Amino acid sequence: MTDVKFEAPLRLLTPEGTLESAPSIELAMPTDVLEPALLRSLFRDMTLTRRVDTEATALQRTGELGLWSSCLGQEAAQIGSAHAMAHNDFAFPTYRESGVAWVRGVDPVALLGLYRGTTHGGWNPQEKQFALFTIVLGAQVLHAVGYAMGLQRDESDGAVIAYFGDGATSEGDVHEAMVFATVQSAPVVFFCQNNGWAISEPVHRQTTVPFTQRAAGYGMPTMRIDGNDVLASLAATRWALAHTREGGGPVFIEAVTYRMGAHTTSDDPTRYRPAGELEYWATQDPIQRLGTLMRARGAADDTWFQQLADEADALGERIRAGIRGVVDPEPELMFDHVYAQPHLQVDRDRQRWTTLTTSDGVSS
Amino acid sequence: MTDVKFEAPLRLLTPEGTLESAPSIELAMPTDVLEPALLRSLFRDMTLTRRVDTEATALQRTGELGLWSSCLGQEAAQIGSAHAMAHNDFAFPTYRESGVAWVRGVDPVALLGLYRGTTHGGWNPQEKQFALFTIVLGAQVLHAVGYAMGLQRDESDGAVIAYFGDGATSEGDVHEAMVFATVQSAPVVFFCQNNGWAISEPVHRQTTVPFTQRAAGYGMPTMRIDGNDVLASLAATRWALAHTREGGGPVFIEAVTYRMGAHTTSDDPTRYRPAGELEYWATQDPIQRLGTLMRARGAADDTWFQQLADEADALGERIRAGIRGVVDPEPELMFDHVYAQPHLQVDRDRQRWTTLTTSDGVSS
Amino acid sequence: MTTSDGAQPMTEPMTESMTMVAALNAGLRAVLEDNPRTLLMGEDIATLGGVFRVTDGLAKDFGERRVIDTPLAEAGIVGTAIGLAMSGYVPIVEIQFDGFVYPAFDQIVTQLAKHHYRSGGDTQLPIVIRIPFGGGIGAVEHHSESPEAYFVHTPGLRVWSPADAQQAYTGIQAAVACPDPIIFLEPKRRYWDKASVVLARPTPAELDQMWTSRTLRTGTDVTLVAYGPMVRTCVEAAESMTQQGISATVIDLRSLSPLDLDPVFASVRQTGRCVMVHEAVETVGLGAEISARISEECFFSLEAPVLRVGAPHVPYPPSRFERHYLPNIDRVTAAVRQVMAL
Amino acid sequence: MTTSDGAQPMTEPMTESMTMVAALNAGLRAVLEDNPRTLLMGEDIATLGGVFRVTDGLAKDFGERRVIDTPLAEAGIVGTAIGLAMSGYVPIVEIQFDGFVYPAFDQIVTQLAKHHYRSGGDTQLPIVIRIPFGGGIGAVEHHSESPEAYFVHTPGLRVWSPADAQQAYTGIQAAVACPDPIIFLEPKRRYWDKASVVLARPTPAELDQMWTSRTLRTGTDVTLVAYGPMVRTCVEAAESMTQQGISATVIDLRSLSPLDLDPVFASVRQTGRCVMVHEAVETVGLGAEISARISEECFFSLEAPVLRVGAPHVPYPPSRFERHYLPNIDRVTAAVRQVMAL
Ligand SMILES: Cc1ncc(C[n+]2csc(CCOP(=O)(O)OP(=O)(O)O)c2C)c(N)n1
Ligand SMILES: Cc1ncc(C[n+]2csc(CCOP(=O)(O)OP(=O)(O)O)c2C)c(N)n1
Ligand SMILES: [Mg+2]
Ligand SMILES: [Mg+2]
Repeated sequence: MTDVKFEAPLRLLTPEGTLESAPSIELAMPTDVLEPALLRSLFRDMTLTRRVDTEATALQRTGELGLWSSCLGQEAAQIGSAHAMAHNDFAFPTYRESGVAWVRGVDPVALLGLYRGTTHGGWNPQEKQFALFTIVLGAQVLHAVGYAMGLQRDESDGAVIAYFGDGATSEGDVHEAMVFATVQSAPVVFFCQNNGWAISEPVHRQTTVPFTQRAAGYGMPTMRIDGNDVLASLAATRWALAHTREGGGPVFIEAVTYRMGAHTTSDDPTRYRPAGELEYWATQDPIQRLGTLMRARGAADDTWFQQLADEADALGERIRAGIRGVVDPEPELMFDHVYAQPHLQVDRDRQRWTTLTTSDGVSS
Repeated sequence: MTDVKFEAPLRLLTPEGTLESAPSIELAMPTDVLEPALLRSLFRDMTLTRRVDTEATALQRTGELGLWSSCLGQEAAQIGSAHAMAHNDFAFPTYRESGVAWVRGVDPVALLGLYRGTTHGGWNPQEKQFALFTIVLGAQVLHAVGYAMGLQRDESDGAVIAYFGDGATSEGDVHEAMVFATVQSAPVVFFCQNNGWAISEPVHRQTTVPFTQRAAGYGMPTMRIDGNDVLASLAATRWALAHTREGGGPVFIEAVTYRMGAHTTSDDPTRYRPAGELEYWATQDPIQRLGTLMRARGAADDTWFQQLADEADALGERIRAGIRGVVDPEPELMFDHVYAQPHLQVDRDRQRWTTLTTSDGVSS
Repeated sequence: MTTSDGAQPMTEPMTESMTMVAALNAGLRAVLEDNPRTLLMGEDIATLGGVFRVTDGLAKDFGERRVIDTPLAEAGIVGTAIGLAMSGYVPIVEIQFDGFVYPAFDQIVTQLAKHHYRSGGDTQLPIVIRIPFGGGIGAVEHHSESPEAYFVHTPGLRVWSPADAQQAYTGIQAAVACPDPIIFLEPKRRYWDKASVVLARPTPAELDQMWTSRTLRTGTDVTLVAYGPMVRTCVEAAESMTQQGISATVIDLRSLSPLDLDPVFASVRQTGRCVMVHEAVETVGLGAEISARISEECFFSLEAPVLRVGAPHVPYPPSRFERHYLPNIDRVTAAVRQVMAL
Repeated sequence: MTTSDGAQPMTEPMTESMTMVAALNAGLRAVLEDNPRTLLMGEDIATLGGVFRVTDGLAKDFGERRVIDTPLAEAGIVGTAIGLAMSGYVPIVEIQFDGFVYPAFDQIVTQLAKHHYRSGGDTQLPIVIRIPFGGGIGAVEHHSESPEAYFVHTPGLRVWSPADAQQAYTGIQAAVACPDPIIFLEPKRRYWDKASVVLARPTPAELDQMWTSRTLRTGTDVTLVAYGPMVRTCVEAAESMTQQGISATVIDLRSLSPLDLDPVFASVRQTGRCVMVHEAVETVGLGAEISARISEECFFSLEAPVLRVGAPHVPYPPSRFERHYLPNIDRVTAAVRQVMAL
């Protein structure tokens, strides 16, 4: 078994923070993308996403959270693609899309409920047009396709993004999702963040060729982009959403990026990460390269960057206070919402539980 | 949704029974393939397979079988590929590979046990190097890959063929099988008989592009052949088995053929088959075209064809007598072989059953 | 189908003798007519009308956007149905046979069953998964299974099974009306049984009623509990037992999740004896649950242990064995005799 | 791991205090050493040594051909394991967490469980599927489930669960030695419990023994039945109840399929009372089966109904709820008090 050969992915913004002199024709630079306001907005969202991440990692260390799955290093893939979405588009995340969640307006404190263990959800998916985090690998990709089939039947101009990782591509559900999407010509963009690893398994445990080749096998357009280039992520996703929205059927994007942190706070990547890999990817940082471009183009000045740093600090403070302020939900709430309508077994079990916890000697 | 576009599949023998003047370079004519003995053997196996089929259909009509799934029209795909197998190769069939079963030496009467309802099996898979029929779509494709991984670990020179239909390609198991096979570089040939239909669903309900394109997406060599050309089927499968045996990893063959009968005897294809389709495919008959070639090349004379017709009649007689001679197994045998070693629940239930059936008034 | 007697006045509900297949077809037609958000999805359900013809003619009348022939991928069917439900549709899914629901098991158990709970009630998934189930029709393997225990054990799912054509007609409409996900198990051996069916649209109260068990027959000696295919078997057993002087109550659970057991308890408190009958394997089957619940609730009324009549701890055997494998009137009667002897 | 005391004479079995994780590792190492046809397969089991480190070091010592990091595809893992078994290997599969076994459910239920039966005994599939299961460790969703009822209900599968490190060490070897497919459920909340483990290779008789239930404590008032994670809970409950003058028998089933219930019946015939404890949802759980069987076999010895202590009919909740959701000493004690009051 050999390493998967990576051809150079499409990019607009180099790791050095300069614009690619000759971006490939497949990936045209959107006209508005160099507007200072947009660049600032992308930079801000990446920076604040990283702050959420840092805070969550710290809160896990101090025991406030049970777990955290960091998206450190993947901010460009997430923020760029999320920025491409229209308001009535709908995204289906894994458990790592805290950047997408941020752009969709999910409050970070609510997001952390899942990792604190107070909720399995945390936000109203319909309201945010953003599904709940899904831990079972690949399951949400089918939901995304079904949702897109719904939009199709509504003759809506909305479209859907399904996020998933390199490892998840091996699951049967992802295959079936691609079969349904192509056959139904559903308005869905498959957005695969290839971050190099599935816990301890490198990409070559899932494939011997680029994921774009596999997706092309279903008969859909594919793009393989530098996932640490927020402009490429935005441009590619915009193209894909427009294409699918106009009835072109599904599109597949592979964003080649890197998981700079551990898989989750429970993981120890030193057991499997080859020497030098992290160092290499540190030179590819998505935030830094955009900052360089912005300074070079005068899109933001020191004051603006300082304000953003202050905003990040305030966000950190708000998250810490928010999480520490979360009280454990009342135990009997665990019986709520198993069904939308009353169910005799739930009612009986709730009744037995209540009797037990209010009777002598039994702590709930 | 439009029909899948079929490029012309590779072929060696035309429907008119002539040799393709310029077979594509991907599919070289094997040197021995025009040996009269081999042609006769292929013709004989296709003819007798068809006879098994005719008899089974008739036996179902008279109530001797509960069901039959005919391979009428698919004889070339099955006999050609099965002839390419070496003795220590292993095949994993669906429920329609009666032609392959014939070549692997499975007695037709034993084969019909499954359809009569006397057994779920009927032959010893290890002995025939031929797995039991598998009804759950796609499940056996993973077994085939696992078996190939076993051969790999044994450093055996055996290889594996996994048979499956066009419809089954949509199942997650087939995807996972291709992922495992490519990543493990397992010696397995995926042999997809695209017979145009999955019960009532035409191929365009499963894909918008040829299946070979999808398989190529995993990074393996693929061939799309005329599945009604037994020489193409033999040559392609030989190439594929040799390639995979030598460590080249999996190969995918799509044999474009047609299910001339109903899906099973329970099915009524007149409810969905478009006018003219059957008539078109009748002109593509695999047996007839080989017969024409053989006569043209003097590979067999009338006497030989007559002897084969007699052999087929004798086979028919043997099958009818065999099936009518099958007595229902003793009821208590249903408790056997649930486990390889004794199991208390089975023992208890057998005991209760015996008590009940031997006590008064209760017919077993 | 619903217009055989055009002369009847509108106020009188139409009644027709029909098979369970026809009743299901009429029920599905009713929900497709009444609710434009309903969809049918499955393998071979559109052009062919389903291998059992339950959806016959519906694609023609409601179009291929609402009656969808899907790819052959059960996880895909249930998974995309979940997405469709999230987007506001009411998918009614057909799994072609009991034995082919397992590729969809993950989507059913980890996604469908849990989503309302996970979302704190924000997202309802009103999906009905129709599955022809059970044996007795001489089918090949994987076509005769009784998977209900898996689903009843899974919180978040409802499970329902009709015993006759009328139940099927009303039950499928109750299932579609319910905002929770439902596994709807159709006893295929009863598909062709005819019964008189009132074809009026059920009232809300009638729909609610479908979530309760129903007592088909009241007796004094023993309580027979069944659902789906075994209801008829139990009724016939009860009738034949009258000749032996045994008087049996027969209760059809209908809803397997939730289980409405109060009528069962009430009956057992009177009879003191109970036999639970199902086709499924006994080990950790529904009979075990009913037995345990009856013990818990009626312990001091019981004259004998609750006995279970189900399949032995053996996979569904080749069809030539099935009459020995499946519960039948004789086995029910034998179990009744056994409890009566105690 | 197995050589902490090299000085011990060969005839004396080595004994070491170790966690269940270490005991499983030692047991797997033993089978890899003894049988060259054994293989380990799973996600993250080779380089990482498994997310719980159960397979730590085994890839290094036995090579990547025998300890395989598979693609992320559970149906694929079990399906290819079936093929490997057909080719003569003995695959020991790891499913990373209980909640991720469902994508493999079809391969387990329709293929693995039935193959020996279908082949009339021609083909054995000696596959062990290891699954860390159960709750109590504060994990996110899908990481705390108890799926055993699904498997015990399925003829053709064996199901086994160790309660402590010694059981785990011997049990995993018994599972590998058995020619039938086995779901091997490892109680993850007990992974880090230490116990003294005799590290000798088990004798054939000791391996056989693992398929029986074992009585950990004999009492006169009530019989507590449990397995896996709840065994320790029941032992602790029994100990604490002695102060209240209640004397309890505790039986560890170990094998969930087959169920060896004779020791349970014998005990219940003496105590007249039984409480069955498991983490899984009660509805159609193992407790229902145990209750039904005890009724069937010990009806006239019972002083009170068998009570079940399990999870309510609710999906596994967010972890901040789990101490309210899971059985614990207090709930066991309350159930015992309840049966004692009858
Ligand atoms: C069906 C299923 N199997 C296994 C797991 C355990 N698991 C959680 S994350 C993970 C790795 C996923 O890798 P990838 O898809 O590349 O996403 P990433 O974590 O790198 O973002 C695994 C194996 C799971 N959550 N679901
Ligand atoms: C998992 C599963 N789902 C559904 C079925 C029911 N079924 C049996 S055969 C069949 C069509 C299969 O079509 P294809 O794979 O093209 O094979 P063919 O019958 O044409 O040879 C279906 C849907 C099944 N056997 N297994
Ligand atoms: Mg990854
Ligand atoms: Mg086909």
